[in-house]
Parts: sequence; structure tokens; C-alpha cells
Amino acid sequence: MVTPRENGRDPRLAVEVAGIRFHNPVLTASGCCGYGLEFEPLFDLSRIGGICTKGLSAKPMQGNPPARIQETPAGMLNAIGLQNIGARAFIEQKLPRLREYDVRVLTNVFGYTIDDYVEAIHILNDGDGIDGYELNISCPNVKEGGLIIGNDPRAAAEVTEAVKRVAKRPVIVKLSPNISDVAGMARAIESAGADALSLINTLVGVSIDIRTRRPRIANVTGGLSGPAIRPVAVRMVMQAAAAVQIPLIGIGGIATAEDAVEFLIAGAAAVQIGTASFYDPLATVKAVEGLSAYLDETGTESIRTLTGSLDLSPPPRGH
Amino acid sequence: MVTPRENGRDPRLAVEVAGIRFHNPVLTASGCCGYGLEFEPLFDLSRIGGICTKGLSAKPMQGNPPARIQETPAGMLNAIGLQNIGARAFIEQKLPRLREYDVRVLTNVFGYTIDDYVEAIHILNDGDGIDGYELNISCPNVKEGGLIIGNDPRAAAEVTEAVKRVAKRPVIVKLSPNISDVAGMARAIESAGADALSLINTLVGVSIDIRTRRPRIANVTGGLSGPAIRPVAVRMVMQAAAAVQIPLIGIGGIATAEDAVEFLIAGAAAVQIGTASFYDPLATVKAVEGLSAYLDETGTESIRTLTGSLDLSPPPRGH
Amino acid sequence: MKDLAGTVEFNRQLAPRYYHIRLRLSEQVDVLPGQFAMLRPAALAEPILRRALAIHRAEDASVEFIYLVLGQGLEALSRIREGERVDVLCPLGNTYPTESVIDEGRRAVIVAGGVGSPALFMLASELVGRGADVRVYFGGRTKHDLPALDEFEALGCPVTVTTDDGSAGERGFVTVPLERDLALAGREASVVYACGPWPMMARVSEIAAGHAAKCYVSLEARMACGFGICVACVVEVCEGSFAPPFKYQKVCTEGPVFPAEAIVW
Amino acid sequence: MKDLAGTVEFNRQLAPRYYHIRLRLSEQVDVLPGQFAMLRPAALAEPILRRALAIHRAEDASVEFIYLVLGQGLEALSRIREGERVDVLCPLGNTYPTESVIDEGRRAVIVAGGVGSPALFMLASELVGRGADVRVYFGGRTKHDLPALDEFEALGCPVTVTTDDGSAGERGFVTVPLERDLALAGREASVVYACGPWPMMARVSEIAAGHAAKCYVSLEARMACGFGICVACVVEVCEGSFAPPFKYQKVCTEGPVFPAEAIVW
Ligand SMILES: Cc1cc2nc3c(=O)[nH]c(=O)nc-3n(C[C@H](O)[C@H](O)[C@H](O)COP(=O)(O)OP(=O)(O)OC[C@H]3O[C@@H](n4cnc5c(N)ncnc54)[C@H](O)[C@@H]3O)c2cc1C
Ligand SMILES: Cc1cc2nc3c(=O)[nH]c(=O)nc-3n(C[C@H](O)[C@H](O)[C@H](O)COP(=O)(O)OP(=O)(O)OC[C@H]3O[C@@H](n4cnc5c(N)ncnc54)[C@H](O)[C@@H]3O)c2cc1C
Ligand SMILES: Cc1cc2nc3c(=O)[nH]c(=O)nc-3n(C[C@H](O)[C@H](O)[C@H](O)COP(=O)(O)O)c2cc1C
Ligand SMILES: Cc1cc2nc3c(=O)[nH]c(=O)nc-3n(C[C@H](O)[C@H](O)[C@H](O)COP(=O)(O)O)c2cc1C
Ligand code: FES
Ligand code: FES
Repeated sequence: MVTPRENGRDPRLAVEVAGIRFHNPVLTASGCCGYGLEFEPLFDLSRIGGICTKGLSAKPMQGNPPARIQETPAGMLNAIGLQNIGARAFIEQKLPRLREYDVRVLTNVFGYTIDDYVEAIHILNDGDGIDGYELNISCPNVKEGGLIIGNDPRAAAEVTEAVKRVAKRPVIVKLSPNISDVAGMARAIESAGADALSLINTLVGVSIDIRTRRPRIANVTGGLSGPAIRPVAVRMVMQAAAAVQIPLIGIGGIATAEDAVEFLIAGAAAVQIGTASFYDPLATVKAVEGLSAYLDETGTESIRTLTGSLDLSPPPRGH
Repeated sequence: MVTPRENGRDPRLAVEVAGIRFHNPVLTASGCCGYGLEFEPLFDLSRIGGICTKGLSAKPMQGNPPARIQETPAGMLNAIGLQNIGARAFIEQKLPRLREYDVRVLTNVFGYTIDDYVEAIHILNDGDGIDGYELNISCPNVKEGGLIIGNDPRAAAEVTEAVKRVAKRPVIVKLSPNISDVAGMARAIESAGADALSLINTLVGVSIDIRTRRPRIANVTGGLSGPAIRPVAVRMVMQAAAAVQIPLIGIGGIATAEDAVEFLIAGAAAVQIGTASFYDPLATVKAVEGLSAYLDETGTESIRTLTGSLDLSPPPRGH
Repeated sequence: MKDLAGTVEFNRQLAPRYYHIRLRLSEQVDVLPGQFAMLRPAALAEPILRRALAIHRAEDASVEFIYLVLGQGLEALSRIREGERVDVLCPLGNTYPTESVIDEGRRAVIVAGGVGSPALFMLASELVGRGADVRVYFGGRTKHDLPALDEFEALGCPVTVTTDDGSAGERGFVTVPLERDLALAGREASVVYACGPWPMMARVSEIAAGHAAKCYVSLEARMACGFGICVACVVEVCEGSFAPPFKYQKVCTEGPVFPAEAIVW
Repeated sequence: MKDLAGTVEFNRQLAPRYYHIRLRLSEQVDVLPGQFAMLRPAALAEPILRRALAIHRAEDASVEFIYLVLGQGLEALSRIREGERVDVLCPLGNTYPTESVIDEGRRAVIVAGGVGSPALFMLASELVGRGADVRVYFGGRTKHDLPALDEFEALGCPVTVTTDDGSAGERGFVTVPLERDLALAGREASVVYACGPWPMMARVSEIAAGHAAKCYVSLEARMACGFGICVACVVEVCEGSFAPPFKYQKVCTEGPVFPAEAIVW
């Protein structure tokens, strides 16, 4: 079977999430693609479904001192500390160029207080060509004594409501995996008005140099990402899918089209590729190609039919 | 430097946890060593510090249907379903033989209700040669109304209290990693009277076969273990160590002496090796040898000085 | 059971995705027909788990395996070259009961499906060596899926080949000539030994029962450890077939060979 | 920057833990002195991240690297053999400013510490080729830690060697003869190019500043991506040295070559 093409694209891959139409379900993950333009020398950005930018704040941020990363088995820890040029600079310096591509742009936004989020969204509302916002709620809440907003359904719902009140574009809320009750968290955020959920962010981890007895990351703790966390991410997507009606974007250890399909079957409508782009810079475009191939091989009509198609009937014996 | 030996043992490796003296800090993890005797053809059980048995219940259990495991990047999922011969059979069929070795024996115990735990502990109290109990309050594979005791500090404290009331031996409570507030959980269990904590149990995960669209594990969800989870485990040990006074046993992705040292520095007094024994059946004895070598190389007097020795002072520049 | 270092003597491709490896072990081991080993390239970081392979041949301190690459683990093994090291835990598991063949003189009917054949080769070889009446039915999807067929043929006993696509031997399932054979031989005349895909073994078991032939199957299961500590590799057994009456038995230690009638097919 | 397939032409050991690899790339690339590549054996499962290596030589579609195995990643690279494949993202990073040497005729003083030397070889080679006054100071812990010393010597410019243990050249740190050299040459006479361990570069920077010599350092940093998307590889820079005044600069894209005075040592 020959992959159908329209303007060089496979129309079977088109998806809609939170009212945003992506021509395929493969996005870059926040913090793993800079502001998107870094990929320009490598591939045509219009080939992937979307770019989700590095986390933006109202004001520029310096980030953490190095060392900021440490490789771990099938994964890595990072504590970049959200270094970013600020929402205004993004709009002025990056967005015009990004708009030259036919790719959806989600701006990832974070804050330490509700006001931080609202302030950043106010600025981004002016950015023509932004398609939606993704809220990173895995930051310590300065008001609540360092409690992570994303670990507390009430705080997460409050941020969501506040942002929804001012946001001119769809709002996707990104879940922390460091919680015991995904379903409850997902429902709280859905009730607060989120248009979609994305999950998962990184698991909190530590790595220690046994010679110096020092943490290998200056910030002590870091976020664990990469293939190592994929089973946890797939599980959370499955649990969130069972709990809410709004669409999901699956994230966590996705490196190939096969990995992406796993998340779609678990309940995601689209996926983001993060860490894999570091070691395979073409991972996103390869995944797009691979999804077409998967549809061909399995005779699947459209990628949308995969979402939530997990078969829980008893398997045949013997395997 | 030559490793000092007493009766073929390195006295620098001796540790005490929950009032139990282990001649070295390396134990097998529950569910990853059968009842200990399975290792007999491979090495002298007296060479390791302790055996922590497969989870025992008052009555024998059949466990889950296969497939029970699935390999994942740098790890594996399992949903064995706590198949075990029952506490009574353990005492009669396994314990007499285990007692022939100079190795501490912890029996891991689980239940679906407080009564289950108490009933099992009553039986095990009769077992001469058992040194302590480890309570599994976090098995993600068995649901009781969906909620897991180990994810709720109040329920965890209740189980701990009930067991402490009847237990004739020290009680170690094993933490679930599927929680956001390790410190709070650790404190709740400490306040309830636990003699020590062990952590971590497995992270809940899912893996899907994208051809059949079925979960790769019959139970759908499984517990993620192995090197992949090590950074999460080290982080939780570090956080628990900061929160409680009682000693900690570190678990999660430990495969070598170097890995073990990382947990000791993070705050553990001893460690358990689980998944690594599957692919390296001599992992525990190699780790014991490796710890002696590490003390030699670093000129460290005793393994006990490592516990909690994490250096949080600012590192030199340039790395 | 020992955890040994194996040095690759050869590791050659037999057919697309099929390989034949021979390892010199750091120590001699005694191997019984049907036993297996858990292997992985030494110090391999990923995948972490060893893979179970039936011991195809064993002599002195050398062991041979024939394997079909399905995924990452055996793929890594297939890239290992002469002189390189493989970790080998072996021998593992039980063996085939042969009393009825050796002592009671029944016919041994060996049914191999694809890469199930290595698990049966030592058995066939030993029974032929002891002068038993042995015949082999060997089925594969195509002519490429008949690993070590030449070695079975070299034993001198009758070997009947089938392939699903007719590219070698009779076209169709191996259970067709098997059924003919058992029907001709008469009730209780044979002991059937089978290893292959689950549906094939299920059918062999049924056919054998129909002719009152004893039947032993060598099972596969997903294994993490291979020596009883993980309790992953279970198969559901019929009530009362094992004591105490546990529903799930470990393929690695209670098996891999089971009486066919003990299995819930 | 391109993501290319490299085929190993050779991969040989130079000294304990030091290797020299040459790859034929699937496409020709233009490389500037000081640029680097991110490499890993094709389809390697673990470790996942590529490793940064300075491009030691580049001609047509071939590139060479010299590397010291510290851990799992380069260890895996060291096991790769002729004809096997390596993923190569290259060329990455900036280059050394050479105007003061080429246009103003200043002396080029190249200071290499151990395996920092490959990052300087193309520079030395190019400057010698353009007839500049080049001298090399090469320090290592022992005589085994002077990778490609012979190649530097073959350039024909003066090469001064030091080792910490005196097993080759002068005993002591490479900064001792460097300081002698700069003192003799006089203020503002030289441009210093350095690559090596952090403390060495910090000292070189200080010495150069003391003699009003321009100084450029090629830095290392833990990298995940090598092309600016992870923001892991930062180094702290002095206020005002980069615009807008960001405290942390990415070594992979703003570097790896920095003016020494921009760095917070
Ligand atoms: C006792 C025993 C003896 C065995 N003897 C042999 C032998 O002599 N020769 C041989 O080639 N194989 C043998 N096997 C099977 C072999 O262990 C598996 O095929 C092997 O583990 C697959 O490893 P892999 O790395 O190639 O694939 P993996 O990466 O482990 O798996 C790849 C894909 O194949 C599937 N898979 C895994 N195992 C099996 C299986 N057993 N059957 C079907 N699909 C599976 C997985 O679910 C996955 O989708 C034996 C198994 C057992 C338990
Ligand atoms: C731009 C650039 C150019 C480089 N050029 C070269 C080169 O030409 N030749 C060369 O041999 N190396 C070079 N390096 C350094 C090289 O990238 C690292 O040494 C390498 O990544 C280590 O990989 P590994 O797998 O051997 O060790 P890893 O497993 O990554 O690390 C093993 C141990 O070494 C430590 N480590 C990691 N990186 C460094 C480092 N940079 N310095 C000191 N300790 C470290 C780790 O913390 C760990 O303890 C360069 C680095 C950069 C950023
Ligand atoms: C270096 C790095 C930086 C990241 N920065 C952000 C960020 O700014 N905002 C955010 O929401 N997530 C951030 N993440 C999380 C990723 O977007 C993603 O959720 C996570 O890494 C899991 O996906 P992966 O395994 O594909 O990387 C970052 C991850 C990494 C590795
Ligand atoms: C196959 C398997 C079975 C397990 N069974 C138990 C159990 O019965 N009780 C328990 O407390 N933990 C059980 N565990 C969890 C381990 O004891 C350990 O906490 C976890 O696997 C993390 O350590 P590891 O990465 O070294 O395996 C099991 C783990 C595995 C892999
Ligand atoms: S494979 Fe572990 S018990 Fe059988
Ligand atoms: S290495 Fe990723 S930004 Fe520099």
C-alpha cells in the first residue's frame, strides 16, 4: 500500500486536540526543542505536527548553575531551572520566524504563583501565531511554602481556572507524575476548565557521585526523563483517559513511532517527543514517517481510530 | 590495603537496622529471591547480610495469570500477584533450612486488610529464626477498592500500629514510590511505631503490544523495577532520611556495590537487591565484595560512616 | 546450576534470523535432554534480562544453542563474535521422562515445531543412541524454519518434514502426519515429546490423548530469572496435577517439560 | 549541522583508554577548527546520549576523533569495528578567532592539556599552513596522556612537552613553560589558545591576562544534545560579556570557544 499524500502529507495523521488542528500527532516536548528554530538546519519544521516551546515566564530567567544534567539508565536527570528569554522576547525574536512554517505552536508557561501564570499569558495573548498554551504546573509554589502546584489537585485547579479566565487560546495543563491519584488530579483540572491535558512531566530523581559524595546535579534533585519512564507515562495516560473526557497528549520516553502508538492506544490523541530528540535529532520526523508506515502495515484507516483502542479482553492462552 | 577479615568476613561491613545486626548491608529484595533457598546452588547464603522473602500471607495465594512480566528500557514490569505458599508453610518447609545459614531473615508480609497483616504476623511470630518483618503496604498489583494502603499516610499508619501491637520482632515498613509526599508518609509511619523503613517498592507502569493492542501483562498494570527507577529511589531515600530518625533500607535498581554506596550516602543503612539478581544471580555476593573494595580504595573505616554522608556544599567550578 | 562465563567458539547464521552458537564454558556441566540456559552477552547494559535457550548440544565444557532472533536480546547475542564473552546460567530445568521408551520399549515420537527443535535434539540423539524406536516430525512455517533439520536427519531415524507453505516436505501442519502415525501405531504404543508454538502443542496433546499415547511437552514462558526466584514464568495446570494443588507452576523449575495432560491448554 | 551516518574506517587504541577513530561520512561537511560532533554507535540502546568529541581532522567526507574512555558511552564507541556504523551530528559549535594571528601577525601559543589536544589540532595545522608563528605547549599526566603528540610534532612548529610525573618532557605543569614563553615574548605579542582540564585553563587564562595576551579557551560541559535544545551545557559568564546579559551561555552553540576573560573561572 502506498501512503496517501496531500501536499506531501499523510491526511490520515491529522488530529484535533483542544480545538487545535495538528496535521500530524507528533509534537516536540517542552524544554527539548529550544524555541523550535534550533531544528531548522535539520528538517523542515512543517513536517511535524507541533512545537511546544521551552517553558516561558513573564520575565527572562537565568536558570540553575551547572551541572544541569546527568545520564541515568535509559534516561537522564535534568535541572535546567527553566532558563528562558521571557514571553515578550519569544514573541519578538522567535515567533515571526516560527510562523513561516506550517506547524502549530504551543507555548509552555510556568510560574511560582498564580499571578506569574496570568502575567505570562497576558503577554502571550499578544503573540500572533501561537495556537495554544501548555501550563507546566510542576514548579514549587512559593506561596504554599514550596509545595508543588501539580501535586495538589486544588492548587492545580486554581491555576487552571485563573489562566482560563484570561487566556485567548486553548489551555492544555501538563500533569506531574509525582502523584498517587492521576484520575483525581485529571478530573480536578478538567473541572477547572482545561481544554486538554498533557502528561507526563518528569519524575523527581537524584544521582550521587560516590567518589565526591556530591549530587551529580547542582540543584540536587532533577527530573527523570527518557525511555526509562515510558511505562509510568503510558500507565498515567491510560488512567487519565479513563477519568476525563478532554483529550490527552502523551509524553514520556517516546523515541519512535511504535512508542507513540503505545500512547495513542492508551488514550492519547497526540504525543510529544522530548529526550529522544537529544540523542536522535530527527526522532520527531522519523516518528511521523513511522506512523504512516504503521497505518499501512496494520491497514488502519486513520490515526484517530487508535486513540483509546486498548483491548482489555482476555488474551488467548500460551502467550 | 588488604581487606580485613574475621571468619572470612569484613567486619567493616556490619550494620544494625531496627535492632537487627546484619554482618553486611546487602540483602535480597522481596519477590526477587524466592524464599532464599533458590540461591543455595549458587552461593553460600551466609555471605550476604540478609534474605527478605517473597511476600507472605496467612493463607497460600495463587497469584495472577500470565503474562506476569514484561521487559522495559533498563527495567521490567511485574504483576506476579503475590503468589506464595503461605506463612505457615514457609515456617515449616523453608525456615528450618534457612536457619542453617548465618544470614538474617526478614519475612515480607502483605495483606488486603489490617486483619490480613495481623493474622500473618501471628503465624510468623511462631517462626524461630525470623529476625524481623517487612510490611509491603504498596503492592500496586492488588486492588482493594482501588485504593492502595501505601498511598495514604493514615491507612499506612494504621497498619503499622496494628502490626506493632502484635509483632514479636522488629517491624520494617516498605514505602510505595507512587506518592508525592515521601517525607509526610515516612513521618506518619515512624510516628506509628515502625522500627525502620525500606524503600522503594515498584512504580506502577503499563506496557502495550501495539500489534494486538493488548496490555503486555495480564493484570494490565505492573510494577516497574530495575536500574530505570534508581534515580527515583535514591531521591526518596534522601527525602525520607531528612524526615525521620529511624533507619532506612534502600531499594530500587541496585545492581552493584557502586549503586549500593549511592543509597548509603543518600541515607540508607542497608540495601536490598531485587531485579538485578534475575540477570546477575550473583549480584548480591558481588556487591558485598565490591563494598569491601570501595572501603579499601577510598580509605573508609566502616560502611556505617557512609550513611547519610551526602555532601551538599557547593562543588568546585568547571564541571 | 552454575553461573558461568562462556567464550564464543562460533556464532553463525543458519537462515534469516536463525543463528547457531557454540560456547566454551569456564567449567564443565552435566546437561540432561530438555534443559536450558539463561544467556546474555557479558556486561550488556540493555536489555537487562537474560534470554532462555534450550541446550541443543553439550559435550565436555562446550554447549550449543540454536536461536531465532525476535527482539533486542537475541539480536544482541547474534552480534557477538568468536572469542567474545557470554554469561551463561545453566543447566536449568527438568528433563524428559524416558522410562516408557527405554524400559517398556514404547516408540518415541518427537514433534518439533520451528525453533522448538533444539529442545528436542539431545533427547532424540540420546534415545537413538540407546537403540530406541525414534521418529521425528518436524514442522516449520517455511523451509527456513527448520533449524538443525540436517542434524536430526543425521541421527538415522525417520524424519518427516512439513511446512505451512509447502516449501519443504509435506504442505500443512506437522500434526497431520503425526496423527496418521499414532493411528497406525495403535493405542498406548507411543510416547510423544513435543516442543513448538503453543497452538501446535495444544493440538499434539489432544491427538496424543486420543491415541492413549503418553505425551510430554517442553514449554516456553516469559522468564526473568530462569531459576525460580521471580515466579514470572508460570503456566496454569489442571487441578490435582501437582501437589500441593497450586494453579500456577513455574516453567523454569517445575518444567520446562510437563506431562501434556497437566496443562490447561 | 547535519545528522549523518559514519562508517568506521579504523578505530585503534593509542594508549591505555585512548582511541583514535576515523569515520567516512554519508555526506561531505565543512569543518572549522574547534568544532565538534555528537556521536554514538548506531542504534545503541544504552547509554542513550551521544558523546561530544572535538573534530581532530576532517578531509573530504572523513572525520577523525581522538578520545579517552571515561565511561559507558565512549567505552561502547571503543568496541566499534571497521565497517560498523556510528551516528554523527556535525559540525557543531563555533571556531577560534584567528584575526590577530593572521592579520596582525601575533604569535599563536597553543596550550593543550591531555585529551584537550584534538580540539586544537586543526587550529595548529591551519595556522602553520598559513605561515603563522605557532608554538605548542602540550601537558599530560604521564607520557600516555599526550594523544596525537606525534601529529603536532609533524607540523614542524616547536612543541614543548610536560608531564606531571616527568615520564616525558619537562616534569610539572604545562603552565610553567607557558609562563616563561609569554614573559619572553613580551606583552600583547601572543594569542593563546587553550583546551584542557578546567583548572589548567583557569591558570592559562590568568597567565595570559598577566601578559596582556589574548586568550581563547575551548570548553567542555556535560551535553545532552550538542545543538542548543536542552540548555544543559552552560557555563557562567561575566556580566556584560554576552548580550543580552545572560549569566549562563551554552557551550554547544555560543561555544565551545570563548574569550577567556568572559568566563567566571
Ligand atoms: C525454556 C525455554 C527454552 C527456549 N529455547 C529456545 C531455543 O532453543 N531457541 C529459541 O530461538 N528460542 C527459545 N526460547 C524462546 C526464547 O527465549 C525467546 O524467543 C527469546 O527470549 C526472545 O528474545 P528476543 O530478545 O529475541 O525477543 P524479545 O525482545 O524478548 O521479544 C520480542 C518480541 O517477541 C515476543 N516474545 C518473547 N518471547 C517470546 C516467546 N517465547 N514466544 C513468542 N514470542 C515471544 C515478545 O513479547 C516481543 O514482542 C526458549 C524459551 C524458553 C522459556
Ligand atoms: C565540545 C567538547 C569536545 C570534546 N572533545 C573531546 C575529545 O576530543 N576527546 C575526548 O576524549 N573527550 C572530549 N570531550 C569530553 C567527552 O565528551 C567526555 O569525556 C565524554 O562524554 C565522556 O563519555 P564517557 O562515556 O567516556 O563517560 P561518561 O559515562 O559520560 O562519564 C564517565 C565519568 O566521567 C565523568 N565525565 C563526563 N564527562 C566529563 C568531562 N567532560 N570531564 C571530566 N569528567 C567527565 C562523568 O561525570 C562520569 O563520572 C569533549 C567534550 C566537549 C563538550
Ligand atoms: C532538559 C529538559 C528540559 C525540560 N524543560 C521543560 C519545561 O521547560 N517545561 C515543561 O513543562 N517540561 C519540561 N521538560 C519535560 C519534558 O517536556 C517532558 O515532559 C519529559 O521530559 C518527559 O518526556 P521525555 O521522556 O520524552 O523527555 C523538560 C525535560 C528535559 C529533559
Ligand atoms: C518479580 C518481582 C516480585 C516482587 N515481589 C514483591 C513482594 O512480594 N513484596 C514486596 O514488598 N516487594 C516485591 N517486589 C518489589 C521489590 O522487592 C523491590 O522493592 C523493587 O523491585 C525495586 O527494587 P529492584 O529495582 O532492585 O528490583 C517485587 C519485585 C519484582 C521485580
Ligand atoms: S523465570 Fe523466574 S521463576 Fe521462572
Ligand atoms: S548540549 Fe544541549 S543545549 Fe548545549
